[in-house]
Amino acid sequence: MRKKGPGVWYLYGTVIFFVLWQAAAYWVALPIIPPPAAVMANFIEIFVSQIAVHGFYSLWRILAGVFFAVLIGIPLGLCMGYFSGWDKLFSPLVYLTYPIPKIALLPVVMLVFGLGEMSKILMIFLIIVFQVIVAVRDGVKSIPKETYYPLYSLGAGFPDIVRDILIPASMPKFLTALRVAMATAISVLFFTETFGTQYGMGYFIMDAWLRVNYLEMYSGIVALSSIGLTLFSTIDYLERKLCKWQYQ
Amino acid sequence: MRKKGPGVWYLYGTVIFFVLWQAAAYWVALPIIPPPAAVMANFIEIFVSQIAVHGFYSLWRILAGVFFAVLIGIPLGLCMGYFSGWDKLFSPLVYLTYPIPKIALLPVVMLVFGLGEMSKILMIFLIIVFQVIVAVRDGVKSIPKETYYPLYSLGAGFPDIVRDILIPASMPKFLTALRVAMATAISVLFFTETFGTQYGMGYFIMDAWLRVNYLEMYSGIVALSSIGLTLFSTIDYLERKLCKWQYQ
Amino acid sequence: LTGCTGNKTEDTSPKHSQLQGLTIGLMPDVDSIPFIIAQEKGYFKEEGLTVTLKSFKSAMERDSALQSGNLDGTISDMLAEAFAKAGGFDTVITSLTTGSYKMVVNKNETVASIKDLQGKDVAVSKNTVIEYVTDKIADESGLPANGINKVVIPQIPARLEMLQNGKIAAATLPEPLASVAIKNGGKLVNSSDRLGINPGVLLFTAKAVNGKEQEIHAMYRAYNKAVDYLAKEPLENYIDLVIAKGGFPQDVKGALVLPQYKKAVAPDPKDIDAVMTWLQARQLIKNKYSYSELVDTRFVR
Amino acid sequence: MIRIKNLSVAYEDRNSNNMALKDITLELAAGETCAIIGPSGCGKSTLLKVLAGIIKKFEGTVEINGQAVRPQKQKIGFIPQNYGLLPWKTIYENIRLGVKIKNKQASDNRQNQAAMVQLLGLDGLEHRYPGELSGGQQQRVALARAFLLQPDLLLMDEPFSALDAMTREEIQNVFLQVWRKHSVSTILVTHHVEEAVYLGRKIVILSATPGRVSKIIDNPLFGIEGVRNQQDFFRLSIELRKMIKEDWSK
Amino acid sequence: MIRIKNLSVAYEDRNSNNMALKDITLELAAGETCAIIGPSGCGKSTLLKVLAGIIKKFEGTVEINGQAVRPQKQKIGFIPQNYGLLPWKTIYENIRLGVKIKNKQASDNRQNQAAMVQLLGLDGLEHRYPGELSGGQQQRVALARAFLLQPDLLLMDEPFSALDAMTREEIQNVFLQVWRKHSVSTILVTHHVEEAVYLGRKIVILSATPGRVSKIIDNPLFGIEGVRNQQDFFRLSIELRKMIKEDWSK
Ligand SMILES: Nc1ncnc2c1ncn2[C@@H]1O[C@H](COP(=O)(O)OP(=O)(O)OP(=O)(O)O)[C@@H](O)[C@H]1O
Ligand SMILES: Nc1ncnc2c1ncn2[C@@H]1O[C@H](COP(=O)(O)OP(=O)(O)OP(=O)(O)O)[C@@H](O)[C@H]1O
Ligand SMILES: [Mg+2]
Ligand SMILES: [Mg+2]
Repeated sequence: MRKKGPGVWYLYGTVIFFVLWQAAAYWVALPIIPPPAAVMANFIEIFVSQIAVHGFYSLWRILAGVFFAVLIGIPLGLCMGYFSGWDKLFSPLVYLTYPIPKIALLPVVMLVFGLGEMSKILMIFLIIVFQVIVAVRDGVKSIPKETYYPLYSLGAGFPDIVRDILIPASMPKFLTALRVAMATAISVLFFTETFGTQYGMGYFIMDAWLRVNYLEMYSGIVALSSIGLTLFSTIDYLERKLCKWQYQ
Repeated sequence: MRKKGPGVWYLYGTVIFFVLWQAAAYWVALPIIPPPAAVMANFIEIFVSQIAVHGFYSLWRILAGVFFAVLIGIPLGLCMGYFSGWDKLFSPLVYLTYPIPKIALLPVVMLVFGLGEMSKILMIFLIIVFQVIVAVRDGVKSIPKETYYPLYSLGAGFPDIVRDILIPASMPKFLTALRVAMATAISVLFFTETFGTQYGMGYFIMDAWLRVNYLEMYSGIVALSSIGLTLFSTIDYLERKLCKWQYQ
Repeated sequence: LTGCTGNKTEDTSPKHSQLQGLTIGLMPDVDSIPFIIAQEKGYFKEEGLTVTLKSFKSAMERDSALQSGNLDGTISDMLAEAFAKAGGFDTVITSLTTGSYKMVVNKNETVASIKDLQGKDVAVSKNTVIEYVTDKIADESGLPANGINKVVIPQIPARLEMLQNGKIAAATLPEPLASVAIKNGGKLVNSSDRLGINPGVLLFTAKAVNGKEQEIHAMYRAYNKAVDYLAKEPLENYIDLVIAKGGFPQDVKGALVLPQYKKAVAPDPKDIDAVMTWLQARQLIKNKYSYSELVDTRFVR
Repeated sequence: MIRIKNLSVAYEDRNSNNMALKDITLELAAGETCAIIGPSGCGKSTLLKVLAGIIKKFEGTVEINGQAVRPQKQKIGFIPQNYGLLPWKTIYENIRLGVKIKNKQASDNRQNQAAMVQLLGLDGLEHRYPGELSGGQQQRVALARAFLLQPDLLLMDEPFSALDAMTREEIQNVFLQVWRKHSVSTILVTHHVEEAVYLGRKIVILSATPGRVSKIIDNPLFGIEGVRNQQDFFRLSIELRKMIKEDWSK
Repeated sequence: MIRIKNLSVAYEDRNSNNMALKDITLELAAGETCAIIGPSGCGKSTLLKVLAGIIKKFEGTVEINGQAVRPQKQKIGFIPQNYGLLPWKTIYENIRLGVKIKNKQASDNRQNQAAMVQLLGLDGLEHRYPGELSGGQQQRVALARAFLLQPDLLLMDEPFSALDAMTREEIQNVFLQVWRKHSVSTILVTHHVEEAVYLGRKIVILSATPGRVSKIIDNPLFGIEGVRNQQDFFRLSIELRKMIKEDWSK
């Protein structure tokens, strides 16, 4: 199945990405899409001096936000998927709050948590927690009911069912949700990191944009893409580890 | 399973939603969170004159964006899930482009597609298409391989496999993705509907926010929540119809 | 993490130790320059004051920070003050700041006067100081109220791009991006400086005005020192600082023309009135606020 | 001691109510074995699911040792018709599942497990997942799980159906060993008349849908060593087969 | 005409390669039936999967009518051990699946289908989903699908294992009808010696893992009307059983 290691394919993907980008740059022929070579040169130039520290801040915020989203989202999603009462009670609530544009909550979040790290992490959390809840809930709901029979007949309690069925069975779906959540967290940085900080890829990209410095802006985007690629392939790796049984 | 119709539960959910909101408003005691009663009064007052038309514009853009995301995302996701070659080729590409903050593409989209409806729908499309691709792909990947055996032994072609296995088997996961995509589409209106238009809930909310008119802003949020609730319950309904076999 | 404070350590001399800190919000525009200078040249410290400058990328985030009590004061405009009042927030204008908004025509348009823009697309952001200035410019040249076709593009860099690529005829831009547009071939039509209108103001929360009177006085002393500095020093000497700290484009070096900075003064009642009239005519606020409701003249007159 | 009285079970369909079991009355002394024979679709699996506490909506009374079915309290070993293995657990973990959940503390039965794995011919497969086994091997894993649990009540739904004749005989004997050692009350569903005669002290014949008890036979040959090669065994099997034929063709 | 020559199949494990079939050589004339008997886990299902075109990685040659296995070209009816029903299709759709995919145009066989449903005792269940059937009913659905297809090659993996003795006999006769009418080449895996004798013109005995052909027996009793009640039938069955016992205990 993998004669060539995944690394090779990532290389192909990256090459295609750059080719498409070059084509777009060529076609648009405007500073708003600088050619990849120029961007990469700039990226390498400013990586150590600027991007590294911004990237570090963003990474920590993303991971913290995702961590809390998972911490809240998984138990809630599991319970909503398993107990139809929970689902009935919380689903309408989720359905009502999920579509609220999270930017509208910015004043409230600022009020309660100030302008510091907490607010940014909370914004990320608020954006992705619903995705995790819905995905885990739906994952649990799609477990065929026969799967539970052996545990029912053993008189297993809810903790047993969680450990032996709900978690492993919804793991693939949860990992999908995690992928989507991670990517969402990254792509909303531009609005979670623009207040009260001078660090973070979001800040860096918006700052470059307002400075009409498209080279730096695109360097920032390249950095984000790389963060994304790294996180995604980590999840792929996790999936192969945790869901071995699916990959025979 | 449903002695009380789902309607009752939605009512409960809505009530809880308002209670929580009232509590927050009471606790914060600032115009940043107006009390729900005031907002509902305002909502009713401006519904016909303002919100209805904004809501209509937004609904059409969301549906159009989701439609195109589904149109592209499902076939691509199905192929990526089924053919490991496609997956290897496109996954790195998706992993690289998914985390790009779509705001960075705003100038390009505006330049190429102008300020009209096309651009807004395209922005929505760009934000949600990746979610659909990843979810459908992962859905297909999690189909146990024995499921294919009867069709393989019948020498079924790819179209048969798509129709008889891939689509029905990944339908629940696709509907989850659709839920997440819809909610995302709604919650990013604030930034897809701010340019080149004076209609749409996104415009309405951002304008109200700018004017520090929190009453109207919250009326807008209530409208969005209702749109969200409607779309979500439509998907729930669809799920019960299309995935009947899961609900015995 | 703490705004533009630079890396100066806190002043602990006993004489000033009673002064509390001030937190002030900035935007990447020319109004903010005196604050950056005062901070970087140490004028605030000379007054024994610790000022934390928080920069924001969008007006809404800035307003939210002020409304949620995370800022004492901020660079803002008269419209924002009126909106805040109407929205139930207790904030006051304490002085004018010096800003500049320019209407720029794209280089391919043959526009001799503003009149030629009749029926053409002009990019603005709606219900903001940008639209206000645009209306004033149109008014002044005798164009009817709906003479130009206003296109809403709130993101300033996007507005700039659309202008430079000929997708719109003209755009109203704040400095420093107006300078970028002009440098790249755009033609200046008119500006707030030329019209003599100046809607930029410094806003404080009522809480800060009442609780930090000393501090605000000290801040204005430092502000005025910075204005002195800006008046006598050539631009080359501080442009790099402004670019670095103010979030200005590198491109403006050599192109940016700063407005004549004036020492802090209270706004002219006429100007306030003009803004109120404009807002009311467009039904953006219900009640017309009086000068004394909006402006607190206890710091500067 | 199992006492089933007037048990009726219906599956709620989208549009109709279809009766699976009707008026079942049955008693089984503690430590007894009972083989159930019935035509396909008559409700045998349904009956076992009721006893295993999986189906909770039924009419009539079902008691295990005088109590209603409560798997939390009773130790029930249930082998469903589709084996009930968890695809994400290795064979080793699947076999341990029962003891892990039931005997939380006493985890000293590794040896027992190794012995059971050996007896059922599963050695070398412990680290595979169920999807990597043949049908018969999966069935043996389910048997190992149930036997290892040493339950109070053992419910087996066609437990040897995927095994070849020789393996089947061996494992029937393994069952008898377990049964003798722990005197487990057992109900097993089978389609093999010989199996019923060999393993069932009682043999219950159900009639076609909806399942009713048609006949209950006390089997005199149960538990006799080497009975499988005796004439009596053949005779009883043939007799029983005739009985069934008559009964089901009605 | 099926020709298998030196077929070896191995499953790639995470860490080892485990051989499932080794050096199988087997020929089957067109229209012949062949019963395969082998101990659990010896590779019977693997062999059928190779013939059904599901396992494509093997050594040796496998030919159907002189061509390599290509389900696109050949009409293969395959009943997997776990029935292979699609849970999202109703029974009706599941039965139609084969003809729908194979005979795209000729969809005039509704009557055939109704008759088949009747013969297999599935009437009234058409609008249920597989999850709502008993094990035996599911197996009959799989049989109905394969029979309705009228395939050139019929591969059945323990096709009657979940059926009671009477239903089993009926359906074995249904199979013989279909076989006689369309003279389908058939390979069936079974654990029942009697079934092998009743349905297999050739009987192949495989040895334990990795599976090798141990013996191929030409069955003189195949196809004789009413053979099941004749002495010869019993004698051959017993003989065969002895043979198997000896063979597998080696
Ligand atoms: N996916 C797999 N991965 C690894 N090994 C496998 C896999 N599937 C089957 N095997 C092994 O291959 C051997 C043959 O399996 P197969 O299913 O063909 O046996 P079988 O003869 O059909 O047995 P049964 O009568 O129990 O169904 C077994 O030992 C089994 O453990
Ligand atoms: N989930 C369900 N919904 C509706 N009907 C069902 C369901 N499960 C089983 N039935 C029906 O109930 C009856 C009894 O089913 P059960 O599985 O108990 O049969 P069984 O005796 O075990 O048959 P077999 O020997 O074929 O396994 C059958 O007619 C079946 O169609
Ligand atoms: Mg059954
Ligand atoms: Mg098999």
